[in-house]
Amino acid sequence: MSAVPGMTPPLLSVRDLVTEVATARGPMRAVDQVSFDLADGEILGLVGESGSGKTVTLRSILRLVAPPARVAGTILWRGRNLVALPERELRAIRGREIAAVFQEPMTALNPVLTIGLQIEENLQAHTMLTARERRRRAIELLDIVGIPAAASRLDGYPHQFSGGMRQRAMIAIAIASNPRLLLADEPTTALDVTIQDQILKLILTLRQQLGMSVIFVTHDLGVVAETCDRVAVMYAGRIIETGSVATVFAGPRHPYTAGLLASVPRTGGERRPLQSIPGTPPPLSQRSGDCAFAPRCAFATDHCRQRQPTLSAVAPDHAAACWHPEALTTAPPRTAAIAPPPRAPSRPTATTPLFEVAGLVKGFPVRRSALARLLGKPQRVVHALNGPHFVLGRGETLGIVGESGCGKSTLAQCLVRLIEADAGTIRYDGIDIRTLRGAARRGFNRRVQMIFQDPYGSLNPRMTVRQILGEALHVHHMRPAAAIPDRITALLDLVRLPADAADRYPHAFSGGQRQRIGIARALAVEPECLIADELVSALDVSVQAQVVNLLLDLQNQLGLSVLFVAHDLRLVRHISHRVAVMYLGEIVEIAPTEALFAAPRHPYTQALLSAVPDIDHSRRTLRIAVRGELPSPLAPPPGCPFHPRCAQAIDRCRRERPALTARGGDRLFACHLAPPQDGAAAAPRP
Amino acid sequence: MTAVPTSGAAADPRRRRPAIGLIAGLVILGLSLLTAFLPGLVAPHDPLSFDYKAILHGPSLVHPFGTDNFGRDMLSRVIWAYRIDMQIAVFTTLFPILFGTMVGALVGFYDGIAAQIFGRIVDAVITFPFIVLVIAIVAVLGPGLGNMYIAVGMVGWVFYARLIAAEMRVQMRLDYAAAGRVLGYGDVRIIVRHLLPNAIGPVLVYWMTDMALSILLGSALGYLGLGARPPAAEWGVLIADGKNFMTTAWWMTIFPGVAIVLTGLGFSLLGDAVAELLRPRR
Amino acid sequence: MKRIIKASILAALFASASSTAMAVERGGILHYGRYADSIFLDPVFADSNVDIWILTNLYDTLLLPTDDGKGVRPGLASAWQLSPDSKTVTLTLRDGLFFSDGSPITAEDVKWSLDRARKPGNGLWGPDVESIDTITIADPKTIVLALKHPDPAILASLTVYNTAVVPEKILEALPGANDEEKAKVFSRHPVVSGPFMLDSWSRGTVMKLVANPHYWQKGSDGKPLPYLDGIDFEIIPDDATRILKLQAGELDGAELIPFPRVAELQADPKLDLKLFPSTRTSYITVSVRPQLSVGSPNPLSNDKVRQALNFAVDKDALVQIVTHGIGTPTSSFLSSATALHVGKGAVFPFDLAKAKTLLTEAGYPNGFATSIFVLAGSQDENTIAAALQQMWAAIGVKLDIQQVDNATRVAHYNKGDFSMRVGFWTDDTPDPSEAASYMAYYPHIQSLHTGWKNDEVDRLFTQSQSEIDPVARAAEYAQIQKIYNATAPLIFLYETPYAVALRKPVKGFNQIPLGINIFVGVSLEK
Amino acid sequence: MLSLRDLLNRMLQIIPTLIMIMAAVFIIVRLLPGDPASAILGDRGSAEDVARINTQLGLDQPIPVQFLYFVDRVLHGDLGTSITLGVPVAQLILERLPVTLLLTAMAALLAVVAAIPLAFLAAIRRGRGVDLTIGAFFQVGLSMPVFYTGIVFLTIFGAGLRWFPIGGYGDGLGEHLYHLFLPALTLAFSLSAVLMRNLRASIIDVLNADYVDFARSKGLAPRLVLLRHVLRNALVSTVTLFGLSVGTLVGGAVITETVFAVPGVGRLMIESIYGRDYPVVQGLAMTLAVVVSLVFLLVDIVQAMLDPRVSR
Repeated sequence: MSAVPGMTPPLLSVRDLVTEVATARGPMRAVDQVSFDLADGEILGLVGESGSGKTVTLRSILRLVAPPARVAGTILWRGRNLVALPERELRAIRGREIAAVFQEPMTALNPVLTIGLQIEENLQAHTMLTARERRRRAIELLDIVGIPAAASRLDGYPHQFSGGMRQRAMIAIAIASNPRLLLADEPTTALDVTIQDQILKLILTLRQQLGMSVIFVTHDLGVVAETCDRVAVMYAGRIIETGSVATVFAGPRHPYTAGLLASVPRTGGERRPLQSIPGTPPPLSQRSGDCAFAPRCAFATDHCRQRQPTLSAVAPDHAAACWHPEALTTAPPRTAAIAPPPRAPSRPTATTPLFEVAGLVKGFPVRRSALARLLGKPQRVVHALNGPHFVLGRGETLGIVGESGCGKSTLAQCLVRLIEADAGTIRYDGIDIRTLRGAARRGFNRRVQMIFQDPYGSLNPRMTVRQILGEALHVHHMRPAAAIPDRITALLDLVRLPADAADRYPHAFSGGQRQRIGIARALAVEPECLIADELVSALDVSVQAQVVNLLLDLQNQLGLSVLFVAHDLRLVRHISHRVAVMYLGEIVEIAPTEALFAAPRHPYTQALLSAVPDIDHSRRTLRIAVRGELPSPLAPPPGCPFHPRCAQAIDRCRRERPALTARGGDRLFACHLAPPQDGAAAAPRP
Repeated sequence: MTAVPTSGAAADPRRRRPAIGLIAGLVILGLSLLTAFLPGLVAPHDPLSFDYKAILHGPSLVHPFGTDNFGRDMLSRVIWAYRIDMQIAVFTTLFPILFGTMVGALVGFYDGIAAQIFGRIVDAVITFPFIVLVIAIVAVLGPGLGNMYIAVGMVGWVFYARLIAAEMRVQMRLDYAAAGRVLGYGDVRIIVRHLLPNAIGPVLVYWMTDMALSILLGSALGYLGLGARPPAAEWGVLIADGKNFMTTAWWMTIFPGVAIVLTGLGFSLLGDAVAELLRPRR
Repeated sequence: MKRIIKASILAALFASASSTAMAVERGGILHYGRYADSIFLDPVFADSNVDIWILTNLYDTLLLPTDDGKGVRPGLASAWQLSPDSKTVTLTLRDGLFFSDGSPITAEDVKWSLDRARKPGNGLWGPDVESIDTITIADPKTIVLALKHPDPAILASLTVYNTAVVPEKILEALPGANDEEKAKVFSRHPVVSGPFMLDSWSRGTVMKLVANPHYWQKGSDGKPLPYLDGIDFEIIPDDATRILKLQAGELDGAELIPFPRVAELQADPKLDLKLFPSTRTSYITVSVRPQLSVGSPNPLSNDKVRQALNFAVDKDALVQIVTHGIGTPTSSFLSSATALHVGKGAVFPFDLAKAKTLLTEAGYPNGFATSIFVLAGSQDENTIAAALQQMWAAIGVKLDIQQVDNATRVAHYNKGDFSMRVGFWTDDTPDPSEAASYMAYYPHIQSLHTGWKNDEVDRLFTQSQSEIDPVARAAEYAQIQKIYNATAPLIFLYETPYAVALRKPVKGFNQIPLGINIFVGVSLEK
Repeated sequence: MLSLRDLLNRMLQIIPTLIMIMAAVFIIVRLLPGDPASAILGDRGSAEDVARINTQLGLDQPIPVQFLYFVDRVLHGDLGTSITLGVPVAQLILERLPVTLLLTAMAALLAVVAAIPLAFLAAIRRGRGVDLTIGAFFQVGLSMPVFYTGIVFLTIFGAGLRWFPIGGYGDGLGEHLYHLFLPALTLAFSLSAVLMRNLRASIIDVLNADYVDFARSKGLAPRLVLLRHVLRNALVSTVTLFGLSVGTLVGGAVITETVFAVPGVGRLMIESIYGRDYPVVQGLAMTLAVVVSLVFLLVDIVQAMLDPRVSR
C-alpha cells in the first residue's frame, strides 16, 4: 500500500514552509522550516500537542490561514507551487484536487445551510453536473459515507445531525469531487471512541476505494499507530522527527517523541506508571535559535541550548532533529526525573464503603411551550440516570467510564449535590446525604470535594490563587487567619506549584497548572474523597500524565478515596482499582480494573475496548466495533438499553432489562447473554 | 483535547486599536468630567447673565461661540451644560445599573417563578416604546431632571437586569461556580464574590452606551420641555432654544450639537475599549 | 346708540371698500400652515382657538365684527334695530341666503340656531347670549329678540361664532341623544352658511375647504365670494418646519410666526410679513390668596409685593428679548385693541428703587422665594420666566421655574394651588365684557383663578352688563381698570400683534384683533 | 422554518404581555395630574364645568371599576371614543397607524440598506481608512439627537437643495413615500449606526469561523463565500438587535413626527398624553404593543428562515 519514496516523484512536496500569523504581540512563526513529502496513496500522520503548528501546516497547504498571515517556502503539488499560485488557480485545486476535513463538524459546517447545499456547492464549483445530477450525486455521497436514508437527510441542517453523522457529512463534502489528497484536521477528536472508530474506518475504506492520499493531523498517537503509514512529529512549529510509523514508534530518536510515547496510557499489557514530560510546550512567540525542546529535555546539553538542530536522517526512512539522537538508545529514559513516577495503584486492603449509591434516578424535563402546556401535552424528560448502583470503598479509586451522554457527569454532580437526584439513595459514611441541610450539608461538602474538567472555567478569573485558596480556608475555618498564608504555600507545594504562584491570576497559568490549582482548592478543605470529572481530558498528553501522576501521589499520601469520571478508558485503566462502565444512565459492568480490561463481559464494554486506538496495535482492522449511535435519552429503548446496537442481541434483550448482577468475585454486569459463572470471555480484539 | 482554533482567533491585527480608542475616550470623558465639576474655571462668562446689547452676536473673540437671544455667552452655556449633561449621563443610569444588576443577579441565579415574572416584565418593557413610557411617567411626576431620573429608573433597570441575568446564566455553566457550591459557599458569596465580577462586563459596556443614550434622552425631553429646567443650560434645551434661529444664528445649535456628538463619541470609544479589555483572556 | 350703529356701518363700508379697491384674481387653492389642527367644527360646541379662529369661514353669523374688532357690521342680517328701551333687537335677514347644500336659510333656522347656542349646558359660550329671553319670527325675514335686561354687548354677541346659523332640519335629523352628540356627527360633514365648506379632512395632516357656491357676499368684481377655489389648512406643529415650508414655497401662508423670526422674514423679498393688531396680552397670573396650598403665608397676597414685582420688571428689555421689539408694554389689563380700554404707557413703569421700597414696606426687605408654572416646551413662556428670574433677582426675589404640561397647570389653576403662572389672553367677542368677566369679576372664575376679589369691581361690572349708556359704561370700565391695575393681581407684561407670513401673491387676508382668520376676501395673484 | 405550532406559541406568549401593558398604561394615565376636563376647558373652565365633564366621562368612579369597564369594552372590540376629538379611537388609530408604520418601515429599510453593505466594507477593510471613516460617520448618527438630525436634514435636503418636501404627508402612496423620505432617513440614521456596528462585529466573527474556512477549502469563489456563508450567519444576531430596536424606532417616531409634521401615532400619543385623552392613550398603547409584538414575531420568523437552529 505505501509507496516507496524516491521511486516516483512525490504527490506533494513541502519544502521550508514558514507560516507567520499576526498576533497582538507581533508576528508569530506558527510553522517553521517544515519540509516533508507525501507519496501517492500514502497516509501521513502529523502529530503534536496543541500549538505545535500541525493545523497551521495543514491549512498552509491550501493557504487557508487567515490574512494577514504570511506563507513562505514551496509546496509542490503535482509540479505546481501552491505558495505562489494565483488565488483563482488555487481555487480550482481547493476542493477539487485537495480537500479538507476539519476537527469540529459542528463549527465547520455552516449551520444555516442544508447539508445537501453544502455538498452541491462543491460539485457546482468543480463539475459540469446539472442541478438534478448534483442532487443525485449528493445522495450517493451521503450513502457512501454511511448516512442512512441519505435522500431524506439531504435537506437537513447540520444541527439535526449527530456528531458522527456531521463528520460523515463533512467527509462527503470533502470527497465530492474525488480529490487526490484529503487533509484531515483532527477529524475524530470531537467524537466518542465508538464513533471515532467508525469514522477512522470510513477514511481508511475511502482511501482504499478512491485511491486518495491523506494527511492526518492528530494529537492521538494511538490513532496514528492504527491508521497512518508515516508519521511526522511536530514541536513548536517544527517537525522534530519523521519516519514510518513502525520505525518511529518502535524506536523514537527524539526525546520528545519518546516522552510522548511514554506518557500515553495503553489499553493492554502490564499496567505501568505513566511517564510525563516535565514543563509545558513553549509559546511560539518566544523563540530563539536554540532547540525548542531543550528546557524540557533530560539529555539537553549547552549545545542544545545554543544551536537549533535540523532534521537529519538517523536511519533509512527515519529522521530526527536532535543533537543527540543516539542518547535514547544508549541511556535509560530519564524523562520524568523531577518526580519519580508513582506506583501503579493496587487494591487497598480495607474496603469499608464510603459512598453507597443505589437506584439513583435523574431526569431533566424538557421545557414545554405555552401551547404544549395549554394542550396538555405530556412532559418530555431526558433520562440522565436510570438507577445505577455502586459502592466506593474507603481509599479506593473507582473509575467511571462511558461515552458522552451516558450520565457519568450527572452522576458525579449528584454525589456532591450540585444536582439533586429525583430518586434513589446516596449514603456517605452511612449517612443519607440527600436530605442534609445547613451545617450538616456544609460538613459533607468539606469531606467530599470535586475537581473539574475545564481548566479555564473552573477557576474564577477575577481572583488570585491566594484569594481562591484563602476563601476556601476561610469559609470552612480550616486555619486561623494568621496561619492561612503558610497553609496556602503548603497547598501550592503539595500540588508542586511555586509559592510565588499565589499572587497571580489564573490566566497566567497553563492548563495543567490550572488543574493543579483546582486540586489545591479541593484539598484546602482537607477532604476524604475526591470526585474528578474529566479532570485531564482538556490537557495535552504530556501534561495529562503530570496531573494524573500528581493525583495518584496525593491519593497515596493523603489516603483519599477517588471517583474518577472519564471517557478515556486507557487513562482510567491506569488510575483505578475498579472500573464501572456506564451506558444510557446505567452501569452495565463494574469490575476490578485488571479483570475488566483483560476480559470484558458486557458486549458494550467489549465494543468500547475494541474501539480504543492503541499505540500497541499496528494496524486497525476494518471490523467496526459497534454499529449505530447512542439512542436518544429522551426515549431510552425498552429492555436492555444496548440492544439496538448489540450484534448478539436476542429477543429477551428487547423486552427485559437485565439487572446488574454479581457474576463471581467482584465482577458485576447486566447482560442476559453471559453465563452466570465467571467463564473465560472473548478477548476484546480478534 | 487540543481544541485550539488555529484559524483566526490569534490573527486579528486590530487588537492594538483599542489602546488608541481607550486613550481618546478617556481624554474626551476626562475633560468632560473636569468641565462638569469645574465649569466656573473654564467658562469665560456667567452662563445666565443677560446682555441686552449683545443679543444674537456671532462668534467673536469675546464670545467664541457667539451669544443667544438673551445675549448670554454660548461658550459658557455649552460649558455649564456639561455639568447638567454629565449629571444626566450618570444619574439616569445609576439606579438602573445598581438595581438592575441586583435583580438580574437574583433572577439569573435562582430562576423559578421570579424569573418567569421577570421575563414577562422584560417583554412588556421592550414591547412598549421606551421614550413614550418615559414621557408618560415624566408627565405623571412633572417635568424636570429629577423626575426624568425616576422615570428612566422605573423602566431602565429592566435592560440591565436582562443583560446580567443572561450573563449570570452563562457564568453559572462554568465550573468555578459549581466549585464554589461544592465547597459549601453560601449563595450570597457565590453571587457577589464569584459570579457578579465575571458577569458584569457586558453591563459595563452597555452602561457606556446607555450614558450616551441618556444624554440623548435628556435632550429629547428637553426639546419637549420635559427635561432640564430653565434657565439652566442643557444641550438639548440649547438646541431647542436655538431651533428658531437655525438660519440666522447657526451658532446657537451647532456648538451644543458638537458637544453632544463629542461626548457620545467619548462614551462610545470607552465602551469599545472596555469591551475589548473585558474580553475573556485565556 | 344710533350713532354707534351708524359709525359701525360706516366702518364696515370703509373696510370693505379698502379691501376691494383693485381688480382681483379669482381661483386657486391657498395653502395655509397652521400649528395645530382643528378639533371640533361645530360653532356652539367648539371651544379652542384652533376651532374658533377659523369657524366663521364656515359658518356665517347674523352680524360680523369690523376689521378692527371693536364694532359690528351686517352679516346674514342686513340691518338691525334696537328698541329705545334697549330690550328688543329686531334683525332683518337678507334676501337670497342659502346653505351650502343649496337649501334656503330661513328665519326658522336662525331661531333654532340661537336657541341651540343659548341652551344651558351647550358649550362654553352660552352666557354671551344669556340676556335673550325669547326669540320670535315676526315674518320670514324678520326676527325679534326680546331681552331679559338691556344688554350693551348683545350686538357684539351676535358676531360671535356660537350664534352662527346652522341648518335646523339637517341637524335635527341626525342621530344622537342630545345637541352635542348630533353636533359631533354634523361637524364631520357640515352643511354650512359661510364662504367655505369642508371638502375633506385628514386629522393632523390637512383640512381642505372649498368655496361655497351659494355664498351671499359679492366680491369687488360683483361676483360671489370667495375668490379662492379653496383652502388647504396644513398642520405643521414645529415652528421652524412651518417657516421652512413657507420659504420653500410649499405654503402660501403660515400662522404664529415666532417673533425671533419676524425680522428675517420681513427681509425676505418673496414674503409679506403681517403684524395684525391683536387683543393678545401676556401677563403673569398671581395667586393672591392669603395662604399657599402648603399652608404657609403667601407673600403675593400683599398688594405691595405685587406692585413691587411689577415695578421690577423691565418691560422694554422684556419686549426686546421675548418679542424682539415687536410687542409693547400693556397699559391695562384690557388690551389696547379692546373697546373701552384706558391707559397709556406701562401700568407700572420700570423702577427698581420703588420696587425695593415697596418690598421693604411689605416686610420683605431681602425678598422671598416663589415659583412660577410655565408650559413645558413653550419657548415664549420659558423665555419670559427666565427673564423675570433675572430681573427679580435684583430685588431679592428668587423665582423657581416649574415646567408643567397644560392639563397639570389647569388642574392646579382650578384648585388655586399655584403661586404664579405665565398667561395669555385674547378677546373672542368684540366687547370688553368677556375679558372683564374672566379677569376681574370674581364670581365667574375667581378673577382668572387668582382669587382676587374686589367688591367695587364686581358691582361695577354687574352694573355695566346692563348699562346701555355708552358714556356711563365707559366710565364704569375706566373705574374697573383703575382699581384692577392698581392692585395688580397680575404682573403686567406686554401685548403683541399676530405675526402671519404670507407669500407675496396672497392678498386680502385679515386676522382681526380677536384672532379670527378671515379668508373670504383672500385672492391669489398670478 | 417556524412551524404553525411555533407561531401559535409565540402568539400565546404575547397575551400576558399585553395584559400587563394594558393595566400599566391604564394606571399611569390616571395618575397623570389633571384630568381630561381640565385639558379640554383650559384656563377658562370653572370647577363646576370640570366636575360635570368628568362625571359625563365616568371618571368619578373608582379606578378598578373603570378598569373593568375598559376591559369589558376592549374584549368587545371597542376601544372607546376620543375625549377631545370625539372620534372613535379605533378610527383614529386606523387613520394614524399606517402613517407611522410606513414611516418606521421606510426607516428600517433605509437603515438596513445602508448598514449591510457598509458593514461589509468596514469588516473586510477593518482597521483601514474606509472602516474608520464609516465608523466615524455612524458615530455621529449614534450621538445626534433625533430632533437635531431632523432639523439639519430639513434645512439641507428640504429647504436648501429642495430635493424633498418639507414635512407633511401628501396624498397617495407615491406622495406619502416622497414626504416620508426625510423623516425616515432621520430615524434610519441612528438605527443604521447601531445595526452597522453590530453587523460589522458579527461579520468579523463569522469571517473567523471554521465553516468559512471550510467553504473556502471547497474552492468556492470569494463572492459566494461572503454572500452565502458569511452574510447569512452574520445577519442572525443583527436581526435580533433589529427586532429590539423596533421599540426605539417607534419612540424616535414620536419626535420625528413632530419635527416633520407627519400625522402618525407618535405625535397623536404625545398629544393625547398632554390632552389627557385616556381612551386614545390606552388604545394607542395597546395598538403599539400589538404592533411591536407582531414585529417581534416577524423577526422570529425571519430569524428562523435565516437560522434553522432557532426553531425547535
